[in-house]
Amino acid sequence: MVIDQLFWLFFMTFILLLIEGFYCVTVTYNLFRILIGLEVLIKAVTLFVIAAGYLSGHLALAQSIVITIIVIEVVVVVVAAGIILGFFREFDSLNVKNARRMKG
Amino acid sequence: MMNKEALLLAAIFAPIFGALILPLLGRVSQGLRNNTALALVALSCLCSLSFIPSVMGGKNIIFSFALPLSLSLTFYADTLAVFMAVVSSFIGAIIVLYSFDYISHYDNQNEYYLMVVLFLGAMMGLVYSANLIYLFLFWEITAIACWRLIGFYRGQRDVLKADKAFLVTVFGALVMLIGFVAIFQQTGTFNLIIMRGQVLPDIIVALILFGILSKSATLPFQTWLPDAGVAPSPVTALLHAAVLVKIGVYVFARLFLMTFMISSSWHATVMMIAGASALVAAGAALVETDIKRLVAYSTISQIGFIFLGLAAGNMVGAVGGLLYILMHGLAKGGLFLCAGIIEQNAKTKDITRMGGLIRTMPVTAMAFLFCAFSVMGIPPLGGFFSKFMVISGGIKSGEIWLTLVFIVGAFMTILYLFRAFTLIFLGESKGYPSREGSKMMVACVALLAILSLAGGLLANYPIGFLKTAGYQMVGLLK
Amino acid sequence: MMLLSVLLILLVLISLWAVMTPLLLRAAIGLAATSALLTMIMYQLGAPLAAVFELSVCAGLISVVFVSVVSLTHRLPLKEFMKRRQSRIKRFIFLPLLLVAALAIMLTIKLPFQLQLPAADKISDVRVMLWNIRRIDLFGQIMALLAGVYGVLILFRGRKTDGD
Amino acid sequence: MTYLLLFIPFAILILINLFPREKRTEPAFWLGLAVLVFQAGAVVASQFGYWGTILTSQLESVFGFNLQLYKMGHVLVMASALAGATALLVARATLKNKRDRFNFVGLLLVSLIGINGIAMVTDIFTLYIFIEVTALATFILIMLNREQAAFEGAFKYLIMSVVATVLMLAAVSLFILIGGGTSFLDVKMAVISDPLAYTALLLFLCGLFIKGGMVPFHGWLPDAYSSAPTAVSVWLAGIVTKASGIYALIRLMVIFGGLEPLQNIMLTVGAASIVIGALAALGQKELKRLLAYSSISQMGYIVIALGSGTVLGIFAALFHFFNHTLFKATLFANVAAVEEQTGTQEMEKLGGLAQKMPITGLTSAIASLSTAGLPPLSGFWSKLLIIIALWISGHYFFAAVAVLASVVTLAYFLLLQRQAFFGLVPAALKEVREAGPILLIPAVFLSLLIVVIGLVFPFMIQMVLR
Amino acid sequence: MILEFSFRFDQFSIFIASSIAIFTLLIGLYALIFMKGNRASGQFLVYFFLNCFFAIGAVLANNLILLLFFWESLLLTMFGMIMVGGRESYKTAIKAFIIIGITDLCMMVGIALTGQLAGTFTMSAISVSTAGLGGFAFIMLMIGALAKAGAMPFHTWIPDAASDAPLPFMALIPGALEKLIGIYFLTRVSLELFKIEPASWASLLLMIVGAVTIIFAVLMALIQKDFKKLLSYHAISQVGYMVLGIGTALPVGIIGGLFHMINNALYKSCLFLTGGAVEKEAGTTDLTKLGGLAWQMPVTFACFVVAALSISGVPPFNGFFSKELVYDGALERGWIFYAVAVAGSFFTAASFLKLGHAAFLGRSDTKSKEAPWPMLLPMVVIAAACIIFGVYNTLPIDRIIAPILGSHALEGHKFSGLPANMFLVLMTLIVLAGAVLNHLYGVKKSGKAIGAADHIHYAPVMHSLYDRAEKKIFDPYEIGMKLANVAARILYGIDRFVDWFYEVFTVRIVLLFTSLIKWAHSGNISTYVIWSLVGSIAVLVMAWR
Repeated sequence: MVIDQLFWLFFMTFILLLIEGFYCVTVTYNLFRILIGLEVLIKAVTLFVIAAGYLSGHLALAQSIVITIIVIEVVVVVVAAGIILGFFREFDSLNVKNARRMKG
Repeated sequence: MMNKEALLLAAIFAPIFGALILPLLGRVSQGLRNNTALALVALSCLCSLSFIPSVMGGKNIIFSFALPLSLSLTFYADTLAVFMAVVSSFIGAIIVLYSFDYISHYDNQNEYYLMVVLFLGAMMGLVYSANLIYLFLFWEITAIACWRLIGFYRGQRDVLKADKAFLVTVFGALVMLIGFVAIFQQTGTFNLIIMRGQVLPDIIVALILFGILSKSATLPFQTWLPDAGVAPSPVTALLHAAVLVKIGVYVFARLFLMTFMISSSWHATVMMIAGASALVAAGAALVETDIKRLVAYSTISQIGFIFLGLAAGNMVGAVGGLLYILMHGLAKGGLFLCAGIIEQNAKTKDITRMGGLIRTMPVTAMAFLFCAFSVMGIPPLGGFFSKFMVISGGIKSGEIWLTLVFIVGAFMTILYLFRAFTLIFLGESKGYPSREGSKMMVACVALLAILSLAGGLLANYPIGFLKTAGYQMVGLLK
Repeated sequence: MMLLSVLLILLVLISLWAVMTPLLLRAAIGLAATSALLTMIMYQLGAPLAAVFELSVCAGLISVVFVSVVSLTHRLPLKEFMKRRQSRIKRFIFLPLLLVAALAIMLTIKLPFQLQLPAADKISDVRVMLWNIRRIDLFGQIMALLAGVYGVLILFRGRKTDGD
Repeated sequence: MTYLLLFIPFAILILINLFPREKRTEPAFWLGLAVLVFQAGAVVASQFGYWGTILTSQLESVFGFNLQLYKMGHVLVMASALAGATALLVARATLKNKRDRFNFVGLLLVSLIGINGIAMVTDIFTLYIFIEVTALATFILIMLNREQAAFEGAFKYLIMSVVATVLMLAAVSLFILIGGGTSFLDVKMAVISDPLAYTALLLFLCGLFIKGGMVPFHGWLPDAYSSAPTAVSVWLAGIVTKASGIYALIRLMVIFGGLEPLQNIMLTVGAASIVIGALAALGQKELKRLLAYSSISQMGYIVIALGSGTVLGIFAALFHFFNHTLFKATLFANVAAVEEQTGTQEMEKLGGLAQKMPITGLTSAIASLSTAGLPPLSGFWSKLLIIIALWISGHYFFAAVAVLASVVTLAYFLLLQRQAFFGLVPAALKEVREAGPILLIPAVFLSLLIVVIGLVFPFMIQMVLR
Repeated sequence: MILEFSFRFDQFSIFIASSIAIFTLLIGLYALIFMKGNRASGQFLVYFFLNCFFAIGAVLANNLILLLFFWESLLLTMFGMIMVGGRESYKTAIKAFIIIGITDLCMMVGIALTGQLAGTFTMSAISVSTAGLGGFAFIMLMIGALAKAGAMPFHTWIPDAASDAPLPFMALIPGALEKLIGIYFLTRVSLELFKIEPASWASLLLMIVGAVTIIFAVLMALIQKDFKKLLSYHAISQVGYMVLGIGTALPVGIIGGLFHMINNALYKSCLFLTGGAVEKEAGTTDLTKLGGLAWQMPVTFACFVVAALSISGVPPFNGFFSKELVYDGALERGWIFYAVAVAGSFFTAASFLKLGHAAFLGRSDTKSKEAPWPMLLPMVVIAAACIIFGVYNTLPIDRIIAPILGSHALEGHKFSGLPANMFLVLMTLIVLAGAVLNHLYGVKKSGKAIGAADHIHYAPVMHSLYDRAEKKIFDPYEIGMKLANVAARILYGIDRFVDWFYEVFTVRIVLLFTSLIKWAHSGNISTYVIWSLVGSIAVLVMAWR
């Protein structure tokens, strides 16, 4: 019984963090804050992987997966930061409007 | 004697693959390219002609190469196929001959000859193929060739019209493809020889009819044909008169007369559609002032007659419909080529601004008149027999009122052809100094007129040949 | 069990704060705090290696990158900043309400289906798992890093200095 | 065989960077090309079974990767080789900056490794990793020449791919929770037994849909394709989106094809992307954006074929997958040629280029007609098989949608031909000449391939079906 | 099954064929001279003799299709001959072609229908009832025959041709040949193919058409001022008698009709030939300019008198005897038909008196010598034939026409010789006297020969009718052309609507969707993310449902 309760606890946190992440990405006007949102999402997923590993007893597998995820997502976020710098260099502002020019 | 299969393959693939080398020859010398183009088409015509004796004797030639998923490549030369092959390749040859002079002073001629010969090769392939998918394959190749040919002058309007024609025909063809796939699901094969005598449910017939009507420019889809008048006139002759629109009619005959049995209610519906199309097109022809559009509308109207014959469901109608294809091909081809000469010399397409050309272009005038008589169905010319048989077929099928609609159509045919003849040739000339077309073009036109006349006098041979095709028909309610 | 739930609640609150703070610098710091908290949770769940990795990479490297990006991009002028503040408050106010609503819903409904868990894994040591069984992942990581190197090379270099 | 596909590009990648700074772009290009040619050769050779088993066994022990190349993988590897070669040639012709060209080769090799990885993966997490690697390499490729629009396109692609990652990893974690492992076998066991795992599979599918650019998830695709430099668009459109999104879908549908609801999802998403992709393409003003929407529509065909749930459907999807690479690469190569000669890709400014650039005109005509599925070319056969598969499996409505949408496909390609190639030459483009040989070789080779496959296909079926 | 090339040589068809041949020979001789000046005379003569070939072919054919083949070929030769007439004659040529072309198409339907009803196309084997569909077929065939014969509704091209076409054409075709073939076919249809009974609606219809043709055509003829136009109207009205005769379906009427056919061919062609001679010598056929030719062209005048008397039905000549038989038949079927027929002959007599008086008597202000002998020879021969057929009328009736009906139909009594019914003869004499009186009254009233019929012309009611007729209001061809153009415009409207549907409607719908989708791609990243989330939820819901 305890496993179900524990799973439900982790699942709730995961869902809440997801909502935070997605809300931040979609609502913000600032490009940097989008990055923050993305980072929150990644943290949520990492948490959930570890929780799954813990609950199902496959902790070793979960840990190795988390390590790989962290490495890859770091690179992604660094590239994203680079892009934001590129935007800044072009428009001197981090406003999301600059990223809406391609329509149709 | 070279075995028949090799000849059959030569008839089909010689023009198709030969066409690809024409542009290269074109770079070497124009004459060489023109003659090779003519030779290719003539070759396929001769091959088809050589099949006539054996086919008349009942031995149909078949070539098949087994492939999985029932996509086996099968070509089958029976009476109907040989007849269509001979008609279209013969008229095609004349048109290629005609276009030597017509196209000589325009640019991108290489593409023109490539597409014309490819078109005729695809027509041969379509006529002989006994596998639905290959039939569709060649059907679409003709659509591509048409697209390039209609857009020959590359003007903004021409290309728009070419695209329109391409889209309408491809749309119809795709609906037909759904029909073919449905047949595949029902019978498990695409091979027509195996499926002979199967009964088709109404849905499939409707789908295939959709495609046929779009290709043969009947009422719901007829507007692309007059619009294709922007093409050079040998192309419109090839397209409208002799070959392209006949594809739809041929497939109707091949599927619903030779292979499948369809419920008799379809006969009445097809005749109704054909009747409406004949009337509307005849009306439009009576009002039209552009010479090519006028003759195109007349083609749509005559196609209605062919459908009347084929959908009549009896021997007289079917043989009449097929004979109509031959006679109409010759006569309408002649009319279009005359239109070409007139347009090239009178520098205008608008018949209201022409006049009195008979004095300067007597031979073309006579040819135009003879071909017009043949289209109207005046006796000494071939059109009479086909029109009579089509109408007696219509009456025999019991649809008296529908046949009367066609008679009104025939009345209007006489009216608009004479209106055209008078506005162009008679009356006083409106100051356009027009001299006779070049020797070759006039010869072609005269040849077609004489052939129409010969068609009338020697009508017994084609009718006899078609009667053998008639006996093999499955779809006829005897 | 009790400690774990407290940590999880803290994690959600900190990340909420990180998302909603007006100042970008504070957001970056908030993010570092969340990853620290995550490390503690992982440690609690008995996944030390992952925890250490998370701490060093996420809390460390990413925070550094974020802070440097914030510093590189100059702040909005005050007037602009105040105007933007109002509009952001108006937009972000729904987030906490949404969270509370989601929490309420999830508390009420139970897990619709019974959870059958598989047999525990034989290999308990991460090192063995990572190096022997999941060797392809390492290769993937190397490739990702290589791509990252190219990315940095291209993105962070100065104005288009002409190549060699 | 499997390891070579990974290690050779890796080795070359390292080798390239060893060259001294000045003399490295030229050899890099040739070495890159060599890798791709080797790859293509390897696939063709393996078709005829020359690829001895000896070679693979030693490497097996050394590295212990559990990789396995199925028949499907061959298609992907071959397609990536072709698309890669075209991209390299186009890049050599269009990218002026030497440094950019060098980086292009490097990044191309990285994403090539990613794609080869996807082709051979047997574990769902490894699949995620390789998808992520290719995505990473592609983000940077898009921003190669640091144009302003490129930033926006890459940024959108990045965000969407992170969203996809989140979905995929949530699914992976659930698989670990239920199945205990991430290999396809465990996943298969879990999904069959447990509904939670079934939901996880759906999440994973959504992730792949985002990566593949299917309709509700396709927002990023037109911006990414049109903003990237044309050489990158060739690679992106040719293989990356398809490999990371569609190929994985094919792998999953091979395993889970039987499930009825999955088929429905595939059919609806496929049909939606066909129709909306085609209609959107009809209204476009620029060439690349039009081709982007056309890619969405064509990938919709592949997905709808998967929805039929029959082996013929899978085969048709794979065949269309391969054909699509051919036409898309040719079309983008043509766009590159046009852009290089006329300097613009707005269709209004173009016209009658077939007169000035006959070869480009011809190849673009062949590719367009083949995409629209007109018979003599290969596109027809794949569309035909898709329709037959759909019709026989009973999905009449979807088969009809697939067929009739190809009329809209033809419509927008005719629009392209009319605006760019088929009309009369406007004054501004009088001095346009034919594109350079480097640009023409890929276009001609690929269109030749289209025509040959079109003619040879019926005879080829036996060999492939086996 | 479809077409056997079979001919039939029975009494009737041989007779018609031989008369065609004789007429073509005579008028051909005449034409050689007449057309010498015309530049297209060679072309004209080709058509002329080709026409004879086709006519004989049509008459001898035993298969309905073969008959139709030759029948419609006549169209071509007729069209050719009228075209040769002059620069402006193409309008009439086309008018004639269209009228007869359309009626031939009706005939084609009729033949197809009869063939289908009877099961075979060989005429000798066909016998179909006029009930229902058969009736429709009969009407169609009747239309074909009447049009060829030139009866009322389809006659309007003949007066125009009179002025435009070369005269030998008028002499041969409307004058003789058409009547022969048209009535031949009408008899075949009504007697052999359909065997109409006297009481049936078909015979009533025929009689009405005959009567109408007689009266209206002759009224129009009365007021004509041109020699050839007047003759052409008379050609139309004479057909009325034949149709009336055959329409009675009584042996006496039929014999009368057929006999009248031959007589008409004789005197009508002779009149045309005299007209030709006048035109050649006097240079014009306008009656107001002509006068006093009797003494300058005695032979022509003599032939004209013989022919005029026989057409008016004056006793010793052939016209009288055939009209008597027709009167007998008409009276038996209904007095109204008889009254119309008699009135017809009254006006015929009046108009010929006017013509003779204006053209030949009175002062001659033009100097014209006699026509050359080759033109005179045919006139004299035909005039002689008129007299012989009149006086010794047993020869034509007993030996040629009677066998056509076969002995049973004749119920024994003989028709040749003097007319049996004296009352009819009396009435005819009274009518002729009346015509002479009217002529004298007309000439005295108007003072000149040409005005002989003016008092009828400008009578209150008649005046407005005549004006409208002159302006071709009642001409079915004009009405038909207007109708066709209106119908064409409507049909063209349909065609344009279908075109609009493609060019504008579908294109706009599609572009509407396209712009909708393009608007949806707003470009900002949050919309795309929201789409993806909504999409995934949708996928989950769809899978779970």
